[in-house]
Amino acid sequence: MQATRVRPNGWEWVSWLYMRVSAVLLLGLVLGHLYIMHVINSTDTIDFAFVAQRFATPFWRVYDLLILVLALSHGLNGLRGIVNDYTRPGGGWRLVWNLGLWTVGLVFTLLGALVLFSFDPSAFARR
Amino acid sequence: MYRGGPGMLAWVLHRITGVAVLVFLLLHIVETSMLLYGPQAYDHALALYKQPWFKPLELLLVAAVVYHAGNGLVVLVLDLFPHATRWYRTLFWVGAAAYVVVMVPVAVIMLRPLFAP
Amino acid sequence: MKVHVRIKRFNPEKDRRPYWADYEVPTDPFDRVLDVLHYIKWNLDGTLALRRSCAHGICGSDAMLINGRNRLACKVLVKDLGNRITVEPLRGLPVIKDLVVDMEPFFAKYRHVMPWLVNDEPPPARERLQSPEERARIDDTTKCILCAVCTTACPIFWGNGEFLGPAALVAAHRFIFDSRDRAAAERLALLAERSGAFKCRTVFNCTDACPQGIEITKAIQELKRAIVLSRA
Amino acid sequence: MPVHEYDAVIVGAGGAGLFAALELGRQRDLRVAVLSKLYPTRSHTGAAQGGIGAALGNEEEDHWEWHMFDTVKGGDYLVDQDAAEILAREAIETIYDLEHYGLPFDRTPDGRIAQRRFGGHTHHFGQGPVRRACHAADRTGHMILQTLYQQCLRNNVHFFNEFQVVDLLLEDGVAAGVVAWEILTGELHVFHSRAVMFATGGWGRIFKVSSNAHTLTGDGAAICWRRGIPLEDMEFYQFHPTGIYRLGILMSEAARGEGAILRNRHGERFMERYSPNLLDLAPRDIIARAMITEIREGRGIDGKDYLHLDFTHLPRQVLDEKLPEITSFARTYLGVDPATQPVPVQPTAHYAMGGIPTDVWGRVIRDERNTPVPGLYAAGECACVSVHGANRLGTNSLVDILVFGRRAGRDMARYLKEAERVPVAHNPDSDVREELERLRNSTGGEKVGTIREELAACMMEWCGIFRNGPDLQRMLDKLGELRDRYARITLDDRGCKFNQDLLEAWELGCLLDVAEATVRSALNRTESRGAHMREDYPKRDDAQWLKHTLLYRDGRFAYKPVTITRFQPQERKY
Ligand SMILES: Cc1cc2nc3c(=O)[nH]c(=O)nc-3n(C[C@H](O)[C@H](O)[C@H](O)COP(=O)(O)OP(=O)(O)OC[C@H]3O[C@@H](n4cnc5c(N)ncnc54)[C@H](O)[C@@H]3O)c2cc1C
Ligand code: HEM
Ligand code: SF4
Ligand code: F3S
Ligand code: FES
Repeated sequence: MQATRVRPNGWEWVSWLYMRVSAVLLLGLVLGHLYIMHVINSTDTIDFAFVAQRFATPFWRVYDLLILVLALSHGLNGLRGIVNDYTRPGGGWRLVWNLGLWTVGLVFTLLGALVLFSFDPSAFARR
Repeated sequence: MYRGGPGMLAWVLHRITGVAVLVFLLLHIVETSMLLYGPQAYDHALALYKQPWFKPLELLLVAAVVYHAGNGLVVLVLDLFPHATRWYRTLFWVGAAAYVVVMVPVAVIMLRPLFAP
Repeated sequence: MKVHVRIKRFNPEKDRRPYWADYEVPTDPFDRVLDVLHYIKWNLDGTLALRRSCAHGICGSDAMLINGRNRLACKVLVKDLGNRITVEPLRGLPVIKDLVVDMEPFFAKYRHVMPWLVNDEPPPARERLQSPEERARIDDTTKCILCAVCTTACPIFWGNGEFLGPAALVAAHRFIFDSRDRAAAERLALLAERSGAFKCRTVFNCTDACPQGIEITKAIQELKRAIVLSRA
Repeated sequence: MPVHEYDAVIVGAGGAGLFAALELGRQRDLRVAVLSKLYPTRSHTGAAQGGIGAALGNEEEDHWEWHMFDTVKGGDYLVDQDAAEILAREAIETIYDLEHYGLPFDRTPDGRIAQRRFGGHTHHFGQGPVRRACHAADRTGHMILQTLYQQCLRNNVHFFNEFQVVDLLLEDGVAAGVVAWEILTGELHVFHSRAVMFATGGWGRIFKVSSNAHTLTGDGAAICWRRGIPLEDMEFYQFHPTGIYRLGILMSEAARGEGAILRNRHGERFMERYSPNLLDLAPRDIIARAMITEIREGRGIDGKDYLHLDFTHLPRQVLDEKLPEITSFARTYLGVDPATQPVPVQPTAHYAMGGIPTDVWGRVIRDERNTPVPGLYAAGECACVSVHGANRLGTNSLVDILVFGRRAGRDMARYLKEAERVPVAHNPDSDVREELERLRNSTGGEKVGTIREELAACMMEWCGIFRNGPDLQRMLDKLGELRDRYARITLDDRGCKFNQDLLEAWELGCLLDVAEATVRSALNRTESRGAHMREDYPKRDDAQWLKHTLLYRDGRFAYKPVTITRFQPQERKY
């Protein structure tokens, strides 16, 4: 009556650890972001010009890129965990969800990166 | 209903806020990508945020992120120090108190424009 | 003192779905809920089915959902519940009849973590030595009576029957941290799987409900840490 | 009707059954099934608290001869001394075996198994208490049960959980299997095997106040009795001195081993008057009688029928670390904190010294000439070897279940090397099927619960700690009445699945049988010895009664001499 041995799938701890590491980094980044954008400033004062000025220094571009990558990966990995909690392993739903999450992750990372790298306020300056 | 303790409440909220913030993050990326279409497109998108009814939602977003971050911190403490599980109720109540201390001023600051003449 | 008891009943031979049945039972405040159920069973309705044996909280037979929490019916007194008592079968395991659930999935998870001491070195003529400190390391997790209160109180388990669940993790802990055992690495590998220790989201329902007072979440955290340290 | 083929079938998954199963399972080539009406980890062995006796000498000088002497004297010289010698000697290697299997014993500072004092265990043949009880806090039985179950899982033992064994198959006097009722489905299964072992535990539920589980209904003993096997020494039933008042939940002797004291309403340590040497650690029969005497003479607390067990002078640390379980019982069930308040206690029905007669290899014997029944074994509380004689010492039951459970396993393995498979009769389950159908469909209006309660209350009253001829006769008449009513029960549940109503009705039949064996044997033995106290015959009578009782179902008695090797009977004083 011994339990059948399953070959251990060794990646769950990496995912777990990643959630912690990204969380620590996000903690500073996100709270800083919120503080600046929503408390010191507010959506009332934010507009194209504000953003253009902000992105003039590479620091903020890197800052936002980090948030983008970390928050997306952290959030989507978190959601993957949630999906795994409510779907059966090997089942169709889990596969669909996982594909969906990966797609969303890739598309949005690319989209965000595209904005951050190719945004050039001067292109719209004299229009 | 299962009458869980504070740990269950904390977990449910953490999960909900995590997903909610993720959904907002996706929206945020779409809206920011309007930058590529120039000032009009971007400012048009942002106009949504400038509606008065959006203020409470914005606060909700901040509240969610702050909660998620705060509870995430508690989770990190529990992960780093298994022994801390013994005082998880205390951690929970301390966290709740800290949350109130942070969120009350933030709420005041964020909602002030609504009531400004 | 009269109490009002609601029990979620289900007889697979008659009922298509579970239903609530109500009973009025004369009690003493120091009666156990088990006594109340026995009163119903022996005086009002002999068809009521529930598991029980020792009647004092050491065999782990009569775990059930009482007033919204998992408990042993023999370990909670009427005086601590007031005069309305609601009793349901455990969550997350298939109901067989009334308060009796199928325990097989639960024990299968227990068996999965190799819950036995592994040490194939030839034993000494007398006992293997173990210091009181080494013994203390596993004291808490050796107390488990396999009542399933913890596993069926865990929302992760409700959502996902694949999750090994706190009880199996407690069993693994008991051996992994036993100074005489030699199979820790193998067990840790089992727990590192997707349905293993990392599924635990520190919800604490298990620890709150464990009738043996085992610090289950602490044990699980120690396991997660051991897995990460053994890999990283 | 499903039929299963096994080499050995073990009925009961307590310490005795599991150790035997483990011994067989380790043979790899044998197919072993353990049938248990409970999940194995629910067995009542898990309730044992205090400890398991073995002369390891880890804490102070000790010798197996001393242990043997205590066992013999504790049993009021009715103990078979060849068996007691095996018990005391093999206890030591059995404990080491268990330790190697993983049992988490408490430890001494130098890493050895820790030991504590227990009632009736002495050094130098009665000089004073000795530390002999190996323990794991006050969860010793729990740890034994878990460890053995775990090793059985590892070693190829097949478990049939929630299978109630209801009949034994004997073909021409040879064991051929059992009939079991799968509780989940209500179906009867036949287990055809070359060897059968009963390890079904005790029957404390024949008494009203009892430390025993609801499921301890004497099934194994009753089944064997019905199949023509006699029951041995059934008059000897032990009452444990310290059960929680009214509930019967045990406050282990470990409590007194760690220093707790019994007091009467005047706060007096009354055991000073009954056992000046061992005081609160005298054997159980003596203390239980002392307590009843105190109560009868009006010195119960508030003049009522209970006394106090006083822990208040003990450091809180002792309670928390050495006696956590019983401390929590007092808190949970009485709302009493033993560190500050005494715990109300009264004697509680605890342990059956008698049972299915066996030899020292666990082989069931059918008569006074020790004729074994081929292939049939028994061990544990349901069996009578006899190592407990007229009164069991604390910690000796765990030793008994392990030593003789293990031996039975070993002897079965030996037996199975040669034994042939005996074919079973055509419809092996017809007897029980008929009996169960009768119970299911009977319509006389009597309730099982009521009959059981009356049985337990009357047994407590008339066949309890103090007994006398007229009361026992009254009890016998009562049993007749209860049996009549039992024939007229009506069940609420006539279904198949998990029909506990029917199950309890069948168990009541077993209770009535073992109660009857107890009362008949008690009425028969006109002397007082150990736990059997006849007020009308208050003296031990070695001339007439230094012998074991064998009682057959048809009412016939036979007697077996007591084996005496080292220790001649003496007056028993502590
Ligand atoms: C509260 C308490 C404390 C104790 N403390 C101590 C102590 O400190 N030291 C000590 O030495 N002794 C102690 N004892 C006594 C000792 O624990 C028991 O005598 C011993 O455990 C009996 O073990 P067993 O294997 O014979 O049976 P049990 O452990 O009672 O097991 C019986 C098994 O038989 C099964 N069974 C019964 N009927 C059937 C059936 N019809 N069909 C199928 N299966 C069946 C049950 O499911 C169970 O698995 C204590 C007893 C009690 C009640
Ligand atoms: C601000 C800093 C943040 C911290 C400190 C933080 C912390 C954590 C931690 C520790 C976990 C793991 C919880 C567990 O395993 O029990 C987690 C889960 C999660 N986080 Fe974050 N997080 C942060 C930001 C974010 C952001 C910005 C998002 C959204 C994009 C997010 C979405 C999620 C999701 C969806 C989960 C999964 C929740 C679950 O499984 O229940 N988090 N977070
Ligand atoms: S850990 Fe506690 S709740 Fe869980 S099975 Fe063991 S005793 Fe029961
Ligand atoms: S309730 Fe479940 S999530 Fe973890 S802390 Fe307990 S196992
Ligand atoms: S009946 Fe044994 S734990 Fe409740």
